[in-house]
Amino acid sequence: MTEILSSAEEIAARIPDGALLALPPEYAPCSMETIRALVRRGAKELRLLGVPQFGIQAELLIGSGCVAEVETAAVTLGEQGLAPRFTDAIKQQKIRMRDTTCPAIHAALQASEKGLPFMPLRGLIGTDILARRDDWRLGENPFGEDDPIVYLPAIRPDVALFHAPKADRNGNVWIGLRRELMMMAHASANACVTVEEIVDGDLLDDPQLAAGTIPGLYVSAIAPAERGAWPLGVPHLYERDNAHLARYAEMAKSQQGFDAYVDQWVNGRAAAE
Amino acid sequence: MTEILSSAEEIAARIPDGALLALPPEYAPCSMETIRALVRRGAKELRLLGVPQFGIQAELLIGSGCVAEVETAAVTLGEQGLAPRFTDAIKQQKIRMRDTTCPAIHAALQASEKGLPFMPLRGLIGTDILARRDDWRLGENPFGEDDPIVYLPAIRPDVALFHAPKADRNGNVWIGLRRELMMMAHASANACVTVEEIVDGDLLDDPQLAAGTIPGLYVSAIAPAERGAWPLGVPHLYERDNAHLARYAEMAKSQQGFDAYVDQWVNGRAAAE
Amino acid sequence: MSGIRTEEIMIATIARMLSGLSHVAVGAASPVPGSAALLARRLSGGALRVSLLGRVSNPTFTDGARELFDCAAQGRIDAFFLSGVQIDGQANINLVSIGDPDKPKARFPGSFGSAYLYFLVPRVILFRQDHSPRALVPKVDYVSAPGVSEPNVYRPGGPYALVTGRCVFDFDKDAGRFRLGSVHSGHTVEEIEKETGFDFEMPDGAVVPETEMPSREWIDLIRGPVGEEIRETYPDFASRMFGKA
Amino acid sequence: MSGIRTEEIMIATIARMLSGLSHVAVGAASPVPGSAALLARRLSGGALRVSLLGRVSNPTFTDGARELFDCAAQGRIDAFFLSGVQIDGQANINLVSIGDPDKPKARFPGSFGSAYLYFLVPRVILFRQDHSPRALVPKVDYVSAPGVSEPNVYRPGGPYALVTGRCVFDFDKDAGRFRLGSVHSGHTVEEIEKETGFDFEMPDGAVVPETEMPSREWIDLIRGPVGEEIRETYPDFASRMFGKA
Repeated sequence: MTEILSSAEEIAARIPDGALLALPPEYAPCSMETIRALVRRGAKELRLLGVPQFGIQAELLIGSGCVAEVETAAVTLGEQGLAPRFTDAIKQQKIRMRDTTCPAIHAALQASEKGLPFMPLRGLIGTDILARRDDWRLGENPFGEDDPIVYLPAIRPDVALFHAPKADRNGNVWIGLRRELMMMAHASANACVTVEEIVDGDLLDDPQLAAGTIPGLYVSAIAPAERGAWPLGVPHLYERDNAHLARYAEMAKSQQGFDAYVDQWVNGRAAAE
Repeated sequence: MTEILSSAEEIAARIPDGALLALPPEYAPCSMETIRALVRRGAKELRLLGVPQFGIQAELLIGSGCVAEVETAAVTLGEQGLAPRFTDAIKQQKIRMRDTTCPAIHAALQASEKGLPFMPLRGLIGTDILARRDDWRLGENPFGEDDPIVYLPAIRPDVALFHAPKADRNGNVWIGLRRELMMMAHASANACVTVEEIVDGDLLDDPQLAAGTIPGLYVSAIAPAERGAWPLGVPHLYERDNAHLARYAEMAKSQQGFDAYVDQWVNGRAAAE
Repeated sequence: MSGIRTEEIMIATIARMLSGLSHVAVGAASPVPGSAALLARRLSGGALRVSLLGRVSNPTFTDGARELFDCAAQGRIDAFFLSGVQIDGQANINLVSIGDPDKPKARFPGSFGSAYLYFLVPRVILFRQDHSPRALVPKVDYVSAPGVSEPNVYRPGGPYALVTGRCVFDFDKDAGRFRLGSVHSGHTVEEIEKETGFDFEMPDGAVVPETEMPSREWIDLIRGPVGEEIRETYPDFASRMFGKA
Repeated sequence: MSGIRTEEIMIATIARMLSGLSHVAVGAASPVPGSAALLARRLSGGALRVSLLGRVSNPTFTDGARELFDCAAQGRIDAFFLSGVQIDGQANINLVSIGDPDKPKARFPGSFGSAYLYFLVPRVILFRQDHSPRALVPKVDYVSAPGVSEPNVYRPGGPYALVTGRCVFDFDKDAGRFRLGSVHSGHTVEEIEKETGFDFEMPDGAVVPETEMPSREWIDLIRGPVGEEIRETYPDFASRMFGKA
């Protein structure tokens, strides 16, 4: 049964230190309110999985010292430039980095979704990504002749964390077109979700909504968080706050500036509420 | 670009003799109107793929001598009993039969959907299904030790044929919860679809409808066919006509009775229109 | 309480086996287990999740037909139900054919998902109302799904019990064979021995227990709300058992 | 026609390379190829399908982020675009780091989908406005995706051309290296040789052609409707290039 919680703070409490935490990219709704709660709690040793890439959600956790390891296809602030705290952490060797490529993340999560130990994937051969991954195997296509193919072990995150437009009290979460969120929920031991609103009734009773809904079966906990993706956006509800992200990019160029940002926008916001 | 055709007859004309034809089960909308058109045309040597199982859609084609081969997890008329023409064809060795299991069909189509040469699948070891499939391979889990696992080659149907509630003129087809139809479309070289209605506008412009829509990118041809799944049903629109299926089951016990059924309900219906 | 039908005893027996579980799925051609699962859900106060293949209302899955299988492989389904045109003493099931599969004496629908789910769902309950030497055989003609596997084969799942129209067999995983669990009211051990084509073990005690009969309350649930609920998916079964809608 | 910007020459040049194709996809951080694809779609009368990552309106895909990659592997995407912090003469691209990857001098976002799509999409167009020996190097420090592969590696896709702020290089698949295709107006072959860190082949004729300039009509399209369309996904780029919305 899905727990219906009252705040992102409580969602954050369901994410233990050391967890393998799967997060969506900036453009699939990200539960920024929970990310800020994790920073406020001083979460430790998180292992972040980018599905498939990261932006400010990883920046805040990395810059705050919550992260031990990152596996992702990229970290970027998009038009607002490079991710300064990520870049710094790599250069200072503060985090372990596992570079990968988008479809390898999807394939490894699909393996977990399907209860398979692995999935094959084309591409990758001859890259330094493959050369530096000792957890992957270069094998043979059993139906080919001298046809090498890469095998990727399943990734089963401890928690998938994301934001969505709405959920009902049975734990069903409407995600519309953002089906990578469904794959994350299927593939993970727990899915923790903040939503713009919790609605009456059952989303699965409406054939149109059901088509874009993650069943409560896969959802451990939900909590309301209005504008919970801010400063990122939610498709069709509100847009990414580019001015704020530009401000973040500027402030986070130094650790001192980043700390000031956190004081104002992570700790300060909570204090103001 | 998706061709917008005017009848199921024209859809049937896009399915060449000898094609590997993927069809949904009775409960995901089946384009029965096109099946009848194939029977009227006297289609030959079709190879049917059940995704994952069959009912009257395969019966009509098998009983009419349109079928050379069947790969499916089952053929049954459900509460109306065994599938008489299928049973007879097997006993008379009129068709080649490849027995399989539901998730093996899904896995082989997912391999095609992902452009992969194969997919691994758990289960199967020790079954006569596996023992009798020389196109499958028993291999090893590359991440295990002495952990046998079955490898299935991708199946890429020539045509996926199904029915859906609605489509737009850009070829986008709304299928709601019946996502195996989307997988079939992704996995096949061509998808041919009849629909209850062709609507104005673009289904992808509505975030709710888009979540249950196959993009026109994968759809070769659509045509309107009102009540085109009859005597099967379309979820939320009309129900399976159980009385008619009971009548079919009774008539089809003999080839003579089946031929009378076809005269009345396949050839006769067309003549009456 | 007169007029309790064999199907109702089977429904109640299977429902008891689902007590305390979180999620059971019901496949094709399974009206008796489907009714049992819906009964068990009511008895659980809604805590048991029931995924009924073919049902349009209250869908559990939203990712297509493959989701049931993926979900099972993830360990998210606790119980499933299988039958067989033949079932043998090692719990092998045959859903395909009698005789040589290439030129069979009788052909049946096919293996459905059995060759997968039997390996992956922890508690697979076999059901077969027709308890005869024709159905319960020494060795199946075709293995749709095997009852036991070699130790190196990945197999978190497997047979749990076999519920027939005459009795309940429990499956002894270590011995790899069935043990008679209880005999339905009106049937005898001698009859079971005569009508069963495979060898089975006897229970430890001297007396073979009688299968617990469904209470008045359970019968009312089965014939009332459960019957109405199963009607959406199995209208013929519901009409035969509980009368027209 | 004065004031044509380098980006506009690149957009027009890339758009010409998309003529006659059915479906092109545009990945992250690709405003110039994105604009080119949208221009090409207009020039095709809508026949070209354009899938733009991150765009909310007019989605092409409905099966999640993996669909782009699956679609490419099926051969349903004709062209894609990649850049690199370094690109070398064998068309290897580096999107990760300069120096030792474990202790890099500079770290960049990462490889995105390049390590896959470069193998699978038939026509991968490389773009890099900054044409300098720092960007176009003899050998990349990190191979995010290789330009060429051994003959036994499954690789229906690969590099087609490299469009920079100064010129166009065509990729010669057989030779496994670039050939200078054309030089943008205002630039010279000598300059290209000086500013390119890798060796490349010269075209067969005596004279290196000048890159075709976009027509007035094309410029109007780029600055008009294409600019408005790209703004949804790349607002900063659109403001910088075409002014505020």
